[in-house]
Amino acid sequence: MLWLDGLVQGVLLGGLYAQYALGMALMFGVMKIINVTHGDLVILLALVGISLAGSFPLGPWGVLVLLVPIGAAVGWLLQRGVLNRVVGDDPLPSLIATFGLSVALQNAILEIWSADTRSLSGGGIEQASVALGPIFVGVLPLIVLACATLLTGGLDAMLRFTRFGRALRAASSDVEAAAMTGVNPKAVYAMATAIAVGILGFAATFQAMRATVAPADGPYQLIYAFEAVIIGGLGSIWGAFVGAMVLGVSQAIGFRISPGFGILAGHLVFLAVLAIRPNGIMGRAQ
Amino acid sequence: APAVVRAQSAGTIKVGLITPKTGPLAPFGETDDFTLERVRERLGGRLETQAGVYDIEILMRDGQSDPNRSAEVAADLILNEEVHLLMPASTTDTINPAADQAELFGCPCVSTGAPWQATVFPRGGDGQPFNWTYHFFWGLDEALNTFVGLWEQLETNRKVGMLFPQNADGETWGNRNYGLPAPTKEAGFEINVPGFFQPRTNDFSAQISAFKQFDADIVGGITYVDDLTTFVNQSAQQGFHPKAITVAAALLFPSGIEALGKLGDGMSSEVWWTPAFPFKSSLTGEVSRDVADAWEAETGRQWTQPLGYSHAIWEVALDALKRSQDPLDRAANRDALKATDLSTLVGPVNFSSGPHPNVSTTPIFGGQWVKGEKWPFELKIVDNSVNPLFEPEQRLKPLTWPS
Amino acid sequence: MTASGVVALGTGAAAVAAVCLMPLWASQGMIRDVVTLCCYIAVAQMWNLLAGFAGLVSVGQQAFVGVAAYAMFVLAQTFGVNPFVAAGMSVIVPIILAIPTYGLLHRLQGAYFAIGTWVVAEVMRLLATNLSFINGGAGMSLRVMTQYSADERAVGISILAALLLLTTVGGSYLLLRSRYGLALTAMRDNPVAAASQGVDVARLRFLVFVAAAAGSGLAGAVYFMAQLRITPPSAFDINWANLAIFIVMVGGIGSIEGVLIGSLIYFFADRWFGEYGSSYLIVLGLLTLCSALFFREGLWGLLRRAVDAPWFPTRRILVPKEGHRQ
Amino acid sequence: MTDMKPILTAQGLGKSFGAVRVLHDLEFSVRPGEVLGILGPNGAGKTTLFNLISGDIRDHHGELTFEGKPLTGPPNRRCKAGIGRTYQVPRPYSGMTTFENLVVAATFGSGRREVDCYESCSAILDECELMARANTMAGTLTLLDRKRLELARALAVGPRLLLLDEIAGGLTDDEGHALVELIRRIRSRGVTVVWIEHVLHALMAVADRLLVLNFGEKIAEGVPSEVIEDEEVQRVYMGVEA
Amino acid sequence: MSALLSTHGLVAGYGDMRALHGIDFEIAAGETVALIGANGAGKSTLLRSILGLLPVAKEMVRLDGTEVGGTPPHRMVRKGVAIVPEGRRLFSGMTVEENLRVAAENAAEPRGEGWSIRRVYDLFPILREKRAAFSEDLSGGQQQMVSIGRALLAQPRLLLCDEISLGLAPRVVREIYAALPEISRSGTAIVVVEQDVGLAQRASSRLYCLLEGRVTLEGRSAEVPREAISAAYFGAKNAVA
Ligand SMILES: Nc1ncnc2c1ncn2[C@@H]1O[C@H](COP(=O)(O)OP(=O)(O)OP(=O)(O)O)[C@@H](O)[C@H]1O
Ligand SMILES: Nc1ncnc2c1ncn2[C@@H]1O[C@H](COP(=O)(O)OP(=O)(O)OP(=O)(O)O)[C@@H](O)[C@H]1O
Ligand SMILES: CC(C)C[C@H](N)C(=O)O
Ligand SMILES: [Mg+2]
Ligand SMILES: [Mg+2]
Repeated sequence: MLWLDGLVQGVLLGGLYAQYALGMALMFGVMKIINVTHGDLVILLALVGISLAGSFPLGPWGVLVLLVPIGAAVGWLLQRGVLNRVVGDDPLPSLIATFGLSVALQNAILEIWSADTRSLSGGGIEQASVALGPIFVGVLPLIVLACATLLTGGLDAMLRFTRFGRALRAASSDVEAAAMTGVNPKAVYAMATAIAVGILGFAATFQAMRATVAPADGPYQLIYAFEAVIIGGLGSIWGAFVGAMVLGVSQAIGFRISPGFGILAGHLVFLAVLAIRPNGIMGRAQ
Repeated sequence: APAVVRAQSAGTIKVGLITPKTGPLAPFGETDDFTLERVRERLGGRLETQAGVYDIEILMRDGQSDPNRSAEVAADLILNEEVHLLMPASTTDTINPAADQAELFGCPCVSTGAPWQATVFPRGGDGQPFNWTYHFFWGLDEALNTFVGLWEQLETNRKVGMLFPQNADGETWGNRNYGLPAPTKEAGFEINVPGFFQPRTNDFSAQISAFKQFDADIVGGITYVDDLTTFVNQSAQQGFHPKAITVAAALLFPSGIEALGKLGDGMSSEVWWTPAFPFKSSLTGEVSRDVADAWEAETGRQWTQPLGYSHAIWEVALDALKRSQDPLDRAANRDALKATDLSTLVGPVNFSSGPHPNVSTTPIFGGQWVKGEKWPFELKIVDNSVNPLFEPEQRLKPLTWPS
Repeated sequence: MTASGVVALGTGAAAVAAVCLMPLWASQGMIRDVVTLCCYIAVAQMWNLLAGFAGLVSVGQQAFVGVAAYAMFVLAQTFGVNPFVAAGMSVIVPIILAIPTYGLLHRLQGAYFAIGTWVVAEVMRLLATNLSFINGGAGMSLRVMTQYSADERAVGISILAALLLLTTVGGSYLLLRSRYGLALTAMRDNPVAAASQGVDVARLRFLVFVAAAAGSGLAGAVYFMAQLRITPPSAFDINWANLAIFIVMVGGIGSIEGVLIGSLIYFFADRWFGEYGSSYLIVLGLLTLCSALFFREGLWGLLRRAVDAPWFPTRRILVPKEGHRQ
Repeated sequence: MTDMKPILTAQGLGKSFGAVRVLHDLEFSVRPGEVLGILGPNGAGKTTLFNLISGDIRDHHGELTFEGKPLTGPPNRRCKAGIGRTYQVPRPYSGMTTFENLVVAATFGSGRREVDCYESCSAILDECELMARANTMAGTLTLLDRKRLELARALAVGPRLLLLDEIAGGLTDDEGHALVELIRRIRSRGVTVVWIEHVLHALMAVADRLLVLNFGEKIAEGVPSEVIEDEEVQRVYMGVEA
Repeated sequence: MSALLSTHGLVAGYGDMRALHGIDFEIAAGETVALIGANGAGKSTLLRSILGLLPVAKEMVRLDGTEVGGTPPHRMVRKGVAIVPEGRRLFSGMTVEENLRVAAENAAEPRGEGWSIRRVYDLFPILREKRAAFSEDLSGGQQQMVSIGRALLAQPRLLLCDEISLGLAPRVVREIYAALPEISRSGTAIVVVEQDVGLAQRASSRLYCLLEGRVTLEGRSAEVPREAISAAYFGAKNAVA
C-alpha cells in the first residue's frame, strides 16, 4: 500500500516535473541551448500572473490563459535578443549568456516584487482530491499531470507532423542545411523558444497554485528539468515526459524510505541512468 | 556662515551591520534596512556617550543569504573597516559565520533574530562560552513550551506529527535532547518524526501518510513558507485534517500566510513580536504600535515580526556604546555590552541573567493568524504560558478544513 | 622568454613570496583579503584549466571544494590534527572523489558533462546533510583556531595561501609550458589529430580533471579555514561554479592572465559595490551576458589585441638560426 | 627486396558502418621502404583503410599487422609504435603556431623531451617549406600550407610507416615536383610510404606499386604503368567507357 | 542570351583567408554549366557565396539582373536557387519523407507543373521504398538522391550541384546524370561541380575551370580539348591524361 501510494504520488509529482521539463526538452533537447534562466522565467511569469490576479478578477484559469501568450512573447524576445547569437555546437556560450541573464533576472525580480513569498489562489482546487480506495489523488496534481500529458502529446505531434516542427528539427540537426532548404533558422528558433517559454506559463501557474514562488526560487527546479530531459534522451519529447516520471517516482519512493533521502534518490537514479544508458532511456544510440 | 557650533567630536565610532538584503532570506532583511534609515535620521551622525560625543558611521553589508558571504563581509568589517561593534542582524546563516569571525578576531558582536541555541550549539559554545559574541533572542526551550502551551488549549488526542528540515534550524529544533520532541513528550504528548526533509521538497505525501497512520491531531515543527504551503495543500488533498498546525519560521511573514490562501486562517506559531507588545523603545520612546504604524505608513505593507528586533538590536548596540568607557576600544565596548541591562521594544535584555553567559532571552508568546480587518490576516497573541507579562488577545481556535 | 614574461615571472615570484611573508608586512584584514583572493584565483584557474584547455565544462567544482573543506574540518576539529597540516592533507579527498566521478562522466559530451558534474555536487551536498558524523545540516565551526595566537594563524594561513597560488597558478603555468601544455591545447583544438600524433587524450583529460579537483579542493580547505564555519549548502555552493565562470569568462578563457584580471575585478567589485545589493548583482549578471555576446575572449583578449605582451608566455617561438626560445 | 618481411599486412580486412559495407575482405602487404600508391573512386574506402591502420576507427573484421605484430590499441599507441598519418581534410591545431603544431607531434609521437625536438622540427619545417610560417597561427594558414602542415606533423612523429591522404591536390606544377622530391627523400631515409592520391602524375612519379580499390575491394595491384592500363581501372576510376 | 544568374568580380573567403579572387561567372535559364577544378580550387566556395552562405557584397551576385549578393540563403531559396550541398547534409533523426517535406514546405513558388514528392519518388524509385527510413541509415547513394530530391522540391530555377557523384557507385552516378536532362527540360538551369572531368564535360554545355580561386578556363564543353583542361586544372603542362 505504502509503495503503491508512493508510486501514484510519484507519478503525480512527475507531472509537475514534466511541466518544467517540456520547455527544456525543446530548448536543451532539440535546440541544444542550455537555458539557465529556465527557472527564473517560471518565477517571473508566476509573479506576473499573481500581480495580474491581484489587479483583475481573473481566477487561476484566466491567469493561465494570459500567461501563456506573455511567456511566448518573452521567449520570442529572449531568442531574438540573446540566444540566436549563442546557438551552436559549443554549449559554453549559451551557458554563460543565460547564466549572466539569470543572475540579472533574479535580482531584477527582487527589485520589482520584493522578497515576499507569494502564491496564486486556485479557489480551493489546490486542496481538492478524489479518493481511489485508500489512495487520495489530488485534483490539482491530476490536472497538472493531464496538462503535462496533453502538452507532451501536442508538442511531440507538433514536432513530428507540422511544417514548423519539421523545420525546427531540420534547423537543429544542421542549421546551414536547413537554410539551404528554405528554412529561416532564426525565425524558427525564435518561434520555438516562444513555445518553450509559453509552456512555462503552465508551469508558472501550477507552481504558484500548488506551492509558492519567491524571487530566489528559480534555480531550485532547474536541475530536475535538466535531469528529466537527459534521463529521457535528448531530442525526445516523450522521453522528457518519461524522464520526469522516473524522477518523480524515484523521489517519491525515496521519500518513503526517508524524507531526507528522496531528492538524493532522484539524483542517484539520474547518475545510474547516465552510467547505464548515456543516451537516455528513449534517446537514439550514436 | 550659519552659526551652528557642534561639540568637538572625540572620534568616529564605526558600527557594522550585516543583514540578508538579497537571496532567499531577504524578507528578514527588509526591516533592517527600514530601521537603519530611521536610526541614521535620529542620530544625525553623532552619538553622545558617557565618554563624550562621537561621530558615528554605520556600515551596512549585504550577507546575500549566504553564510560564506556573511563571513567574508564580517571579516572585512572587522579587519579592514575596523568597526568597533559588529551587528549580524538576523538569521542563523548570517549570524553564525559572522559571530565566528568576531570571536576569532576579537570584535564585540551583538546579534538577534535566531533562537539562541542555534547560535550557540552549532558553534561549539556548549561548555565553552564566547568572549566577544552576545546574542539576545528567545530560546528554543521557551518556544517549544509555547508550542506545548498552545496545544494544551485544544481538545486533541495529544498526538503530534513533526516536520523538521535538514539544516541548522531544523537540526536544532528537531534535536531529540533539546529540541521540540523533548518538552512535547514531557507534557504527555505522543510524537511521530518521519525523518528530516530537504528544504524545497515538492512532495510531502510520505510524511502525510505517516501522520495519518499515526493519527496525528497536531502538526508541529519548523518549515519554510514554500514547504509549508506544499504540505498544507497536500494534507488537504490527502484527507489529513489536523486540528492545529504550529510551525516556526514559515508563519513569520504575512506574505507567507497569504500564500496559504484560506487555509492560512488559524495557523499558529511562536510570536517574536507584535504591535501588541507593551514595551517602550529606549531609543525613541515609541511603543510597538508606533513602530509598526511607521513601517506601514512608509512602505504601505503590513508589519512583520522581525521589525521589533530590527529596532531592538539598535537599542542594545547604541546603549552599549553610550555606556562604554571608550567607544573606540573594542574591549571596552564588549564590557559595556556584557553589562547590558535595558528594557527594549521586545522586552528586557540582560546578559548576566541569561541561560548562557553570552545570551539574554526575550519573551515569547504563542500566536495565531486570523482573518483581519486592515490586512487579510493578522497575528493575534493567544498564549502567554511561558512569559505571563501581559494577557493574550484571544484564545486559540482549532483549524477548519474545507470538507 | 619574452621581456614582459620576465617581468611578470619576477613579479609573480615576488607576489608568491610576498603572500608567504604577509605576517611581516600586512594587517590581519589585508591577510584575510589576500587569502580570499587567492582562493578565487585558484578555483577560477582550475576551472580555466578544465574548460579553457581540456574542453571540459564543469558546473560542479564545488563538489571538490566542499569535500576537501569538510575533510579539513574533520581532521582538525574532530581528530585534533593541526589545522594547517590538515588543510594540506585534505587534498587527498577530492582526488579520491574525482576518480569515480570521472569514470562515471567521461563518456558525456559538452552540456551533458556539465549537468552531470552539477548533479554529483548536489549528491555530495545531500550526503553531507545526511551525515551526522559531520553534524549534518547544522554544520561545523572551527573552534580549534582560537587555540592559536593571531600571529601563528597569520603565519600558517599565509604559507597555505602562497602554497595554493604556487600549485594552482604556478603549477598551471609549468604544465602549460611543458609539452603537456601543448598537448592540452592540441587536444582542445582537435582531439582526433592529437591522438594520431601520440597524445594520450583520455589519460590527459583524466589527469587534468583530477588535478583540477585537487587544486579546487586545496582552495576550499584554505577558504573555509578562514571562514571558520562550514555547512553543506555553503561548502557545496554552486556559487563556486558561478564565480569561476564569471572570472574566467570576463577575464578571458584559456589564459592565466585572464584569470588574474577576472579575479581582481570580481574581488574588488564585490567589495566596493556589494552593499548595493540587487542592483549590483544585476550589473554583474549583465556584464557576464555581454561577455558571452560581445567579447568571448574576455578582457585579456581585448587587451591582447591592443598590445601582445603576455605575462605568462606559453608560446614557443622559433627563431631560425639563432636557436629556439620559449 | 621481395623476400623482406612486410612492414604492414592486411588479411581479410573488412569494415561496415551499420548496413553500409565500406571495406570487404581486403588483402595486401606493404614492403619496408617502398612507396605504395592507393587509387580508387570517391568513397572506395581508402580513407577508411587509413583510419583502420591508424586506429581512428576500430572494430573491423580481419587482421592488420605492423612489423609482424598485430595492430591494436588506440591511435596514440600506434603512433608511438611508428605510424604517422595525415588527414584528407587538414586538422591543424588552430590555436597554436605552426611550429608548436610540430612540437606536439614530435614530443608525443616520439616520446622525446621537448627541447630535444626543436632541432628536428625546424629541419622539417624547412623541408616542407613552412619555415616562413613557423610562428603563424595554424588556424590562419591557407589550404596549401595546411596540407603541408599535415605532412610536416606526420613527419615530426618520426614514423617508420607514413600514411599520406591526398596531399597533392591543388598543388601547382612546381610544388608538385617539390613534393615528389620530398617523398623520394623521405623514402631514401628508409621510411615506408602509403599514399592515397587522385593527382595521378604525382603519384606515378614516385610510387613503386599501386593498389586500386573500388567499393572496398581490391580491383588491381602491381606496377604503376601496368595497373593504370588495366581495363577495369580505366573504366571504374578514369571514367573511360569500355 | 540574358543571364539568369551572374557573378561579377566575386571575392569570398573564410575569416582572413580569401578563397575566391574575383570570379566572373554566368548561367542562362535552362543551361547546364560544369564547374571543375582541383581540391580546394574554390568550387564549393563559389556555390556557397551565390547562395548567400558566405558574406559577399550585394553587387557581386545578380539574379535576373537584380543585385542579390549576400541575401540570406533561405531567401535565395525562395527566389528559386537551390543547392545539393557538398557532403549531402541530410537532417539526421528525420525520415526520408520528412527530409523531403521540409524542402517542399519552404519552397519557392513552383513554375509550371513543379516538383512534388511523388515526382521525386518517380525519379528515384528506391526512395519510395525507403520513405520511412531515417536518413542516416541510408547508403551513400540513397542519401545523395534524397539530397537532390530535397533541392528539387525547392522548385529551383537554378540548381547548384556540388559533387553529387562523390562517394557514389558509377552506376548511381550514371543514373543521376541521366536525370539531369529531365530536370533541365522544364527550364531549370544547373551548375554541376565535378571532379570527374569527363563526366562534367558530357553533362554540360559550357564549363568553367577554377584554380586557386580564379577562373583559368571557360568554354563550350564539347569544344575544349582535354589537354587544355588538364593544364587549367592542375596549372600544369604535362598532366597524365
Ligand atoms: N563514420 C562513418 N560512418 C558511416 N559511413 C562512413 C563513415 N566514414 C566513412 N563512411 C562511408 O564509407 C565510405 C568510404 O569512405 P572513405 O572515406 O574511406 O572513402 P575514400 O575512398 O577515402 O574516398 P575519397 O576519395 O572521397 O576520399 C563512404 O561511402 C563514406 O560515406
Ligand atoms: N569552412 C572553411 N573554413 C576555412 N577555409 C575553408 C573552409 N571551407 C573551405 N575552405 C578553404 O577555401 C578554399 C576553397 O575551398 P572549396 O571547398 O571551395 O574548394 P573546392 O573546389 O570545392 O574543393 P573540393 O573539390 O575539395 O570540394 C580551400 O582553400 C579551402 O581550404
Ligand atoms: C550553469 C547551471 C547549470 C547552473 C547555474 N550556474 C545556476 O546558477 O543555476
Ligand atoms: Mg578519402
Ligand atoms: Mg568542394
